[in-house]
Amino acid sequence: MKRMTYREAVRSALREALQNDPRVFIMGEDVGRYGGYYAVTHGLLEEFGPERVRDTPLSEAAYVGAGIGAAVNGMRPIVEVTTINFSLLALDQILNSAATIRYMSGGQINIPLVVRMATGAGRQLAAQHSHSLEGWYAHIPGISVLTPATVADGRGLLLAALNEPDPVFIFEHATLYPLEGEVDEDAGPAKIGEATVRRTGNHVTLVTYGGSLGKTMEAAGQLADEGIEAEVIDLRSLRPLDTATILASVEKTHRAVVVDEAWRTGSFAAEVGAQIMEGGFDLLDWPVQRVCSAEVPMPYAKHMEDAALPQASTIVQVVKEMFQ
Amino acid sequence: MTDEEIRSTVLRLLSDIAPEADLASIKPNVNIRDQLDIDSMDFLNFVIAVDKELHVDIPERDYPKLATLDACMAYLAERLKAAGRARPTD
Amino acid sequence: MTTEHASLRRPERDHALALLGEMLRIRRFEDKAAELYQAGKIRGFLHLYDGEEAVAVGAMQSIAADDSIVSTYREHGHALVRGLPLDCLMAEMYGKANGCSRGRGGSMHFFDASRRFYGGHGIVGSGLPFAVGLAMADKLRDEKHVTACLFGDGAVAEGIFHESLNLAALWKLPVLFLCENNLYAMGTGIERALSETDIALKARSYAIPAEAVDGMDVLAVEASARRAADAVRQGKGPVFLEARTYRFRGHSMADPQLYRGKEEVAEWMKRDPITNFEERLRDWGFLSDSDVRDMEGSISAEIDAAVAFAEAGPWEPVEDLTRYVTSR
Amino acid sequence: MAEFRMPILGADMKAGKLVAWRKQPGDQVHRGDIIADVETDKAVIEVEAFVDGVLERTLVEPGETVPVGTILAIIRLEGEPALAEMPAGPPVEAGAPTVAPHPTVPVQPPVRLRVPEAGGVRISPLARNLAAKLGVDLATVTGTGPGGRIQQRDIEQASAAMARRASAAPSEEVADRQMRMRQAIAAAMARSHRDIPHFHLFTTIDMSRALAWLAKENETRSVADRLLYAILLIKAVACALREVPELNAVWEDDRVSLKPDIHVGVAIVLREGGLVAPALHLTDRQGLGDLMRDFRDVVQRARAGSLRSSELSDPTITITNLGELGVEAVFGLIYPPQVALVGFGKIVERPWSVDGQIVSRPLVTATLAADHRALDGFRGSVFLATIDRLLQEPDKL
Repeated sequence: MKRMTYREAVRSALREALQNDPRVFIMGEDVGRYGGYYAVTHGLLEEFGPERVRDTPLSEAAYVGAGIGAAVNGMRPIVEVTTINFSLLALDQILNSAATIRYMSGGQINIPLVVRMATGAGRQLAAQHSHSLEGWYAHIPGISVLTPATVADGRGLLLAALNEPDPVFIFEHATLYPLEGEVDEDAGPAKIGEATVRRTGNHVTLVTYGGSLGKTMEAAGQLADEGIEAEVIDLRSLRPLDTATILASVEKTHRAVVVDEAWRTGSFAAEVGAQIMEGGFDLLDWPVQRVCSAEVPMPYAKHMEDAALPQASTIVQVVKEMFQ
Repeated sequence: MTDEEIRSTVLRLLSDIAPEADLASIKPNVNIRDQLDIDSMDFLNFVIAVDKELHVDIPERDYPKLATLDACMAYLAERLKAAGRARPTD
Repeated sequence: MTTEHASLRRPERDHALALLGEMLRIRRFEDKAAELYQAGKIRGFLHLYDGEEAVAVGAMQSIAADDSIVSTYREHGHALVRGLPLDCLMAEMYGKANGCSRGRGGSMHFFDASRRFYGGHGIVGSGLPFAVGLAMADKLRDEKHVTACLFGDGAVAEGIFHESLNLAALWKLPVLFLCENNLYAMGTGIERALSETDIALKARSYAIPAEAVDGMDVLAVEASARRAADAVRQGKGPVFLEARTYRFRGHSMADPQLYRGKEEVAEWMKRDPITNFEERLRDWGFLSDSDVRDMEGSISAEIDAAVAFAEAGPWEPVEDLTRYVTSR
Repeated sequence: MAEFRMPILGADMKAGKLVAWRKQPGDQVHRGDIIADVETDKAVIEVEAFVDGVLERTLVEPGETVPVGTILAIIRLEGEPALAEMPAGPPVEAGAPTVAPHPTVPVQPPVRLRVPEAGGVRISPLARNLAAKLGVDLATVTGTGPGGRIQQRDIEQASAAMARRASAAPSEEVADRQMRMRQAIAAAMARSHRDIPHFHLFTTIDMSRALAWLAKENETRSVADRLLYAILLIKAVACALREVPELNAVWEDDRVSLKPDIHVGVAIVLREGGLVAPALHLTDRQGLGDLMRDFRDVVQRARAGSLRSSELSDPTITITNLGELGVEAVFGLIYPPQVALVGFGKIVERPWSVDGQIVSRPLVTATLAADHRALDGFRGSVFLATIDRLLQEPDKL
């Protein structure tokens, strides 16, 4: 095992991909000379040269579309769209090309494309730079949506994405990059579509993903001190969704809370809640609860941003109400 | 095991023997065998259950020390502490 | 490049001192912002204007009170010259409720509807169609207003740039497109981002009159901007100005500036718009040391008062979290 | 004096590594001069000073990583005297913006339907399923959830209460079973009383040797194999029957017929009332350990209501009470068609003369009810004396 940060784990997967597969190249804003908006690609330009670590102009629709074209034509591009906030400029390319062309072409064309982007709030970057829209992407059939929450998954899920014949979108919560953790460098790709139980418990099931895992585990710790054993499920992948693992846990606990940094209405948490209701109705001793962001554009001031975001204390409060 | 855990275990074992007895209203300082209509066979089964669950082998000469619920609790807490497995009530 | 002829004409002394004062005020404001960021008072992102002051000060001379301004996240200079109170900008960067956006926006998102300062737009290029819309409304109501749309060379690579210029030209909308070409889009130099680096030339391809101007010379910018604004005000459609300038600090506070050499920065600093203009004022006998001291004194007093204003400012009450999401 | 602190150089920078000093103590410093290089997650950044003065002293060495806000150096401002000694005290956290205490905004309550007050039972799906499975009548349950919603624990408590009520005041089919048992016992006892000319004998037996032996024997046994003294009584009765076989018989067709095997029946009180007396087969030939296991199994199955009918009809003699009823002596009725019934009172500590000396001894009263048609008093008394003798040599049982 080797201790490294989340950004180093992602970088080690990128380097391994570039070394092992000549079709792989990285494209994105300031991934080269600037060393990466979040310093993930730091050093790769010097090691692999400008052809395979390509700085792009600020043209999101163009370079995502180009990534799609290159993937169709035999390459294995890894496009970094800096943050989910800028990806909105490329949504048409993502939805109407990347996710749809295989189906529209009657199966003739597949698009082996990996797109990475940072996501989430919590760093006082105000409304335009703090979105959590993974749920939008998970709504789209034809693509996979991965949300690595741990250092090991930061590497493992990226390696797995590179084996997929169809587009994979990886969302890295911006607060995770400095996170430290153990990584087994010989471990190959992780498994896509499988949730992981990060903590077992019999009283309530906490379902979450990506940047919210840390807060959820913190809440579980506080609840344990008060005699409530929470089971924490890290989804790791929003599409495909591992509903079986969720229902198996709810069958044991009869109570479920979904923690999701997105806005409550139409959030991915709403989808998880619906699937629990559809698949586990008879198991429920309490309505499924959701802990999401307040439905406001993210304010700049720290105390306002903290109030808008789901916090460990919010999760603890919601769970305790289920045991009044 | 805290006192609370000992108490709930003892009550559960007694309820196995006397299922119809209303354990919630058991008087802690009155003889158990009278309150719950327990004969020597029942009491032996209770002793065997305590041994199986709490790993405390109660010799016959100690039977009188288990006459009431409180006495039984105190006796078991003592034996568990001696075996280094009891915790003060947190 | 049209620089020589404009700067030969000597401005009035008071006007020249005012131009210098405004540029110096921006520079000192950015300096204090950098200091407060490193001390943790200002958080999030901070993009400073050092080196580009001549563009804002020069251009804003021909923008009237009821014209509109659309800016980007590197907006401090634009807001100051537009007249947004310095102390409200400082409080906004602190995230206080007495900030110009109630503490909601921070450094990148100043707004002041009363002064038609329609904000810092954080997504590169996103201000362009916004400005086109403002101008369309003025045109539809026959208002002789100009909408000044400021943006950087990074925006030129965005699709929205081309769509906006075409629309403005097609419908002859009263937009003054002012591109602050500081040669870098974050860490990517213009020659590594644009196949055609002559941005004014690109604008002409949309049948928009366009000229480049030395963005380090406040008088040159002032002259070009006046011509452009007058043309726009006459309703002949949009005009495009490419101010070639340079930023002396990093893209933002966390920028190690690996993409450019120190000599290049040093070279451009020799053309510092403030020190050069100050020299010319001295040559013209307009400026004495005591003038400079007075100017510096009043600016630092204004800034110190602004810091105190921000420090004392109240935090927005958490109960107001959901206010202003919608109008109802 | 001005402090030069580790600057915050990015939205999520918590600490920085001082790479190098670009000014040395004693150097002039002007606002905007580069004073040091600091390394962040991203790379090395040149850090400027924001004051004019002289670098008095550096506090942190290149190569050290320190949290943001740590004092790195002291700068003596123009016109200030040199500093005599260093300011003591730990590096202070940067003037982090004083953040107002922020109460967490209450979680947006989901829109809840106003449930119609009357009628509709508010219940969770799990609770509804559980109620169906456990036969709990929802009308009898009050919900402890919000708005009175019924939850799993409400059903479980209702079901437990039902069970208690059922065993205390048995449900119909339990009541009916008890009634039938009562009728059977009534019929047998009436017939016994009517048809059997009982005669009754009793004797008092010193149990001290038996109990002493038992205490020693139990110490060698694990808890689960521990013996009750009742087993000694049962074995003694069984062995005594070998010597007085007439008691191990039944009266049928107006005559006594001796039984070849000895199956001692043992009367067991049922918790919800009533009595049964199943047989412990071949009682005299079983070791005490096997007998005890047999006895415990029979008691458990009797109380669970799962005795086989043959077990109830096999006994060739019955022992009742075994000291459990708290009385000293029992004069019961024989179970037809058997010809004898043995009763044991509770063991009582009493004065007892041994070799002319009065001592205290644990005594039990053994009684015999016998069918005078099958035997006479004398054989009965031999039987009781044999039991007494056998109990004085417990090791031989």
